[in-house]
Amino acid sequence: MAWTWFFRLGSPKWFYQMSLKWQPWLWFFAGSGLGIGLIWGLWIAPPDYYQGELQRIMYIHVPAAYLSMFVYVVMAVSGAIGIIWRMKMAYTVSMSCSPIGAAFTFLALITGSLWGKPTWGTYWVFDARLTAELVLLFLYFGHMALFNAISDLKSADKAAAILAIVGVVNIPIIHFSVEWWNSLHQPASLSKLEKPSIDSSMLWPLLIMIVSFKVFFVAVLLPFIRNHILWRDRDAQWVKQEVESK
Amino acid sequence: MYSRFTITAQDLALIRGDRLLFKHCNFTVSSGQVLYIKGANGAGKTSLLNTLTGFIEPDNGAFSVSPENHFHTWLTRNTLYLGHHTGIKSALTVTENLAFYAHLRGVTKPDFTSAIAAVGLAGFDEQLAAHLSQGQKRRIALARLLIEPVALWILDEPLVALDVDGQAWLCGLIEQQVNNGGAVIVTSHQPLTLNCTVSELELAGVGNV
Amino acid sequence: MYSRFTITAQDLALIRGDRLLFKHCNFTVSSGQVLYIKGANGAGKTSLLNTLTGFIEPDNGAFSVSPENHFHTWLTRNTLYLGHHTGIKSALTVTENLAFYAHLRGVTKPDFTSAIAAVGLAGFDEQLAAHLSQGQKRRIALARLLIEPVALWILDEPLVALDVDGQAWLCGLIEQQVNNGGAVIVTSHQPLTLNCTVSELELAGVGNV
Amino acid sequence: MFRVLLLREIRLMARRKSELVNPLMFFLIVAMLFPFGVSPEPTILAQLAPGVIWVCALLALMLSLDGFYRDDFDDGSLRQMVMSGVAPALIVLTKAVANWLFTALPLIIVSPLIGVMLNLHPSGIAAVALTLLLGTPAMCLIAAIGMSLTVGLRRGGILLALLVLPLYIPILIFGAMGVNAAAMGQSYSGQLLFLAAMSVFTVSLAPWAAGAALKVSLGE
Amino acid sequence: MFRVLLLREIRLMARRKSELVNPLMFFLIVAMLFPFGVSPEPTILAQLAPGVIWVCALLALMLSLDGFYRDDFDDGSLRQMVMSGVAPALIVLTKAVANWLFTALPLIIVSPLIGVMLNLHPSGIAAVALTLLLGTPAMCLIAAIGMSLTVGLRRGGILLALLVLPLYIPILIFGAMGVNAAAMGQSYSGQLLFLAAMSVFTVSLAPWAAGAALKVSLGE
Ligand code: HEM
Ligand SMILES: Nc1ncnc2c1ncn2[C@@H]1O[C@H](COP(=O)(O)OP(=O)(O)OP(=O)(O)O)[C@@H](O)[C@H]1O
Ligand SMILES: Nc1ncnc2c1ncn2[C@@H]1O[C@H](COP(=O)(O)OP(=O)(O)OP(=O)(O)O)[C@@H](O)[C@H]1O
Ligand SMILES: [Mg+2]
Ligand SMILES: [Mg+2]
Repeated sequence: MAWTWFFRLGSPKWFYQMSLKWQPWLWFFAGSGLGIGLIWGLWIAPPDYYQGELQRIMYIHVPAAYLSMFVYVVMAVSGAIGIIWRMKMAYTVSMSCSPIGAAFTFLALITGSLWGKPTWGTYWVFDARLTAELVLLFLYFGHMALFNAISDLKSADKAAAILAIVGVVNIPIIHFSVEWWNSLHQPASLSKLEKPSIDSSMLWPLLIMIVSFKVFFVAVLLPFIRNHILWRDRDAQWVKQEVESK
Repeated sequence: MYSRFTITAQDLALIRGDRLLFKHCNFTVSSGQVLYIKGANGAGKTSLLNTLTGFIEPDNGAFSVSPENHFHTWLTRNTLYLGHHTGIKSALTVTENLAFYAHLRGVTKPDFTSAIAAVGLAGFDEQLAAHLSQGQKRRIALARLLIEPVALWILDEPLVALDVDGQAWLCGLIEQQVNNGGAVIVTSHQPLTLNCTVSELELAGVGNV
Repeated sequence: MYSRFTITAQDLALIRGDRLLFKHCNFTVSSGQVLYIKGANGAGKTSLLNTLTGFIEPDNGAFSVSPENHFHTWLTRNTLYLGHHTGIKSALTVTENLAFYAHLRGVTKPDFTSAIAAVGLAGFDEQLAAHLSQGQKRRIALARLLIEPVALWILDEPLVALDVDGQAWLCGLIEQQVNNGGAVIVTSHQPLTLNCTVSELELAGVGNV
Repeated sequence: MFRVLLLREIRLMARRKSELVNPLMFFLIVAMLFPFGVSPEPTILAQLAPGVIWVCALLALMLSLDGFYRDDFDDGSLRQMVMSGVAPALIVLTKAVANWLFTALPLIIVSPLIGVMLNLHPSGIAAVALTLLLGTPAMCLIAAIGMSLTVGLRRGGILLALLVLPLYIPILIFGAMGVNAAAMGQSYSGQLLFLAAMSVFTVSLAPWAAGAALKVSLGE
Repeated sequence: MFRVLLLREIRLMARRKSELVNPLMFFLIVAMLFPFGVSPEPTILAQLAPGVIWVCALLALMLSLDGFYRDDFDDGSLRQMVMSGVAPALIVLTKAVANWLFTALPLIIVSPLIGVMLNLHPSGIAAVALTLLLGTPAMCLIAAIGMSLTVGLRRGGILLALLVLPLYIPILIFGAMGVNAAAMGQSYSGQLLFLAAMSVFTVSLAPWAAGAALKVSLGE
């Protein structure tokens, strides 16, 4: 069956053991990608015509901001898979996403405000995109809080997944807010349809950073998932053996 | 008389917290039968009823009902479930409480007065449920059994808080339901004296996972 | 052994809503006695216990306790009252629940493990009360009877939700308390099989005011 | 079915008429706190008014919600309704409608009064009621989702706030913006349109999400 | 006795650590609503900040209170405590202390952060925390009275607000005035003194009133 891989993914034990094998490769790709991107972006790429060296925050800010949204979508989609196909692993993935997503959202907010001080003259303005990004942070917090508040694991999984799915409406709001409202924030500079409005000497390191942030996310996600699996199946025989063997 | 039906539970298993409550649990209930679920405190009786009514997902196994196809729609149409919390609103009077559920069920011309008298609450029709005693509150819920004509009753410890007369009355009512071609699934720690065929299901408690 | 005492209720009357629940109600309970309050649903048993514990003021009459003077201070020091709501917190474990009340009561060196085992909850010591069944929750409350050495137990339907073994065990415990020189005031719709002197108080229901 | 459910809500509300007044009182008192806390200066108040009115309405609405579900959950009524074959989405919708009728509507009606008290420019007074009228349905329905998720939890109240308030922010922004625009004599039909769109959007989607959530909460 | 009661509250709170965070979140989110609702203009925000911070802290405190009593009432714990010979006034005092420790203290700690976000003048930042530190004990104890009166009622939450908020007004006025004075570089020791006096006064009297009220509520 073409679907067996999908259901095998659904087995916590199988996933646990496989992910241990993938882990070194992920760290390798994430590490080298981040290394190349950072060196290129922070030292080799030219400073911006208007903003000078300051603009180098971009190589952190933009990937972090993209990732904060990407993680949310991953979280919601895996929650939906959990509800539709009743897959325990999908819930595990969903729950492992929220702390990581919150961290990247926080990073995007911090780098954004650090960037905002010199460019806009203030750390924080109540502008549409910034607000929506903040709402995203609250959504991550809400997701974690709701899961922790419900003692029954099966219910907690489903409730958190529903919340994640409902919160997806915020993602297009973040993205399109700059077009719908006139705001201080930069409009989209990377677009698939038109030629990017950004010079290729900056584009390449940025693209490398964006991709390696995503790989980095997956690399960080796996240990979170493994932890969650161990916690969830803490009474299962294989978990006890696994823990003892360490 | 209700149309004939048979409910089948196949190979159920349920884990709550870190305890396996039951596994390989099979039973059938048909029209005209009483299923008496027994077991010590914590054996999993209430949990089993909750899987039956769909509020808890079993970790294995499934239910089916024989002349129909979709178990859950059949269930919501043909079942009355009374557990520890009976869904009687303190802020409504006895009659209003009963009328609400009768309307939801679409009962035509329900006779509240006689049902209320039958459960021993005559004269309390217009009293707020809040102002009744523990046993009287449970009697309001039991009056629903008289008003709503459903084939399957699921009763989780229905004798609790009833006085001696009330207990005897309820046992009689269960017999009557069975004679009418209905079915009753019941748990109770108090002796049920029933003059009809009762099949028993003993939950022994399986222990840790 | 508890020091001897006698509680007297004199000429009690109570009106709730527009119903006179009882009047000219007199009784005494002394060390070594069981007072079994009987009556149909809504007769006023719970209300009578609430007047005794001071949560409702009677419309007539008063309580007194014989070797002491102030009834209410005596009561709070020497009584354990278990009603429908048992004061067991879902968010605490079994042991924590018991420890709290034991500390309030100032019990020195309470033995929780054996009390918990005695009520049939061995192995559940560190479980949250929320994760227990209806009957198991009541058993936690009953474990307090073993831990807190008080002379008077007031038990409002203590057999409710207990399985057959639990019921027999509790009856034995009541006998033991009486033999130790304590006293028990109890209501129950389930038969109490006690091997000791039981005085009965029947509330017949007086009717409207 | 919907009629039966709504009738029950109305009857329950009629039993405790004082609870009709409570959210109103809350609205009034919290709105009054601002002159004390910030400044009683009329010009400053006028500036504050749109935001304060909207924030207070939003809080009053959210807080009144708690009782709408929790009572029915605690006494087992919600389960009984589901077991009687009522779709969870319908239950949620009824609750939201009742919440709107009993809480939002009175708030909308007194909101111009608060506008006057906070010295809002006369041209903004009608806008207060109008924006609330179009924005509150969305708020009731979003709150219904949060409530369905948290109803099984003791002390869910403040968790509810955490879940729901972030989602209210866009509505709040547009509502207050609309009042502000009106107070300055500008057109505010754009904002009204947005609020109406939000309400239509949530009315059509939120009951399903909330119904699913309710099912989950009942399961525990 | 007090130690046993307080330990229990601490243990219960430790079981649900997330509830420590929730009032904080509420505080943060509601405070954030004002910039959206009123105006994101930094100078206007700075003007608003003292009042908004105080009003939000006050609401967060009051709302978190509900769970502190209602749980114990519903499951019969309050009655059991009274029947074990604990004075109702002591129960109330413990609850108020716990409420202060778990809700007020975290609020006080993050309040400077909100001051910064709302662009409060730096010289006012310390005053925010200081005025809250002195004012919150009085607020916790006043709320305890209200809570004791309403604990037996379902949906008491918003009624509680009605009873309690008017009594908070003097505290609010002096608190916000203190912060305002500090932000303008003036001395605010007078306001601090008043807040401290209020707190001492309520600590010595409120437990008795609340204890009596609790007795009444338990009676029903
Ligand atoms: C706290 C402040 C800030 C926040 C919360 C924030 C948030 C975000 C978010 C969420 C995105 C992704 C948007 C999307 O994919 O649709 C983004 C992208 C971006 N941000 Fe920021 N930002 C902040 C400040 C700034 C500042 C000050 C600048 C520069 C002046 C800036 C420049 C950019 C750029 C160039 C992009 C990529 C634009 C695109 O391709 O869509 N941001 N920011
Ligand atoms: N809160 C109340 N307000 C007004 N009247 C009440 C209230 N509670 C009970 N009553 C009245 O008091 C009567 C007796 O109630 P009580 O709870 O004392 O009965 P009981 O003997 O304990 O019955 P049960 O066996 O059902 O527990 C009720 O029938 C009712 O009329
Ligand atoms: N909410 C819950 N979360 C986790 N575990 C639970 C929960 N409720 C019950 N359990 C577990 O399931 C077991 C069985 O509970 P259940 O309520 O089904 O028992 P029961 O047979 O109905 O007992 P009783 O006769 O006391 O009503 C309990 O012993 C407990 O270990
Ligand atoms: Mg049970
Ligand atoms: Mg009773």
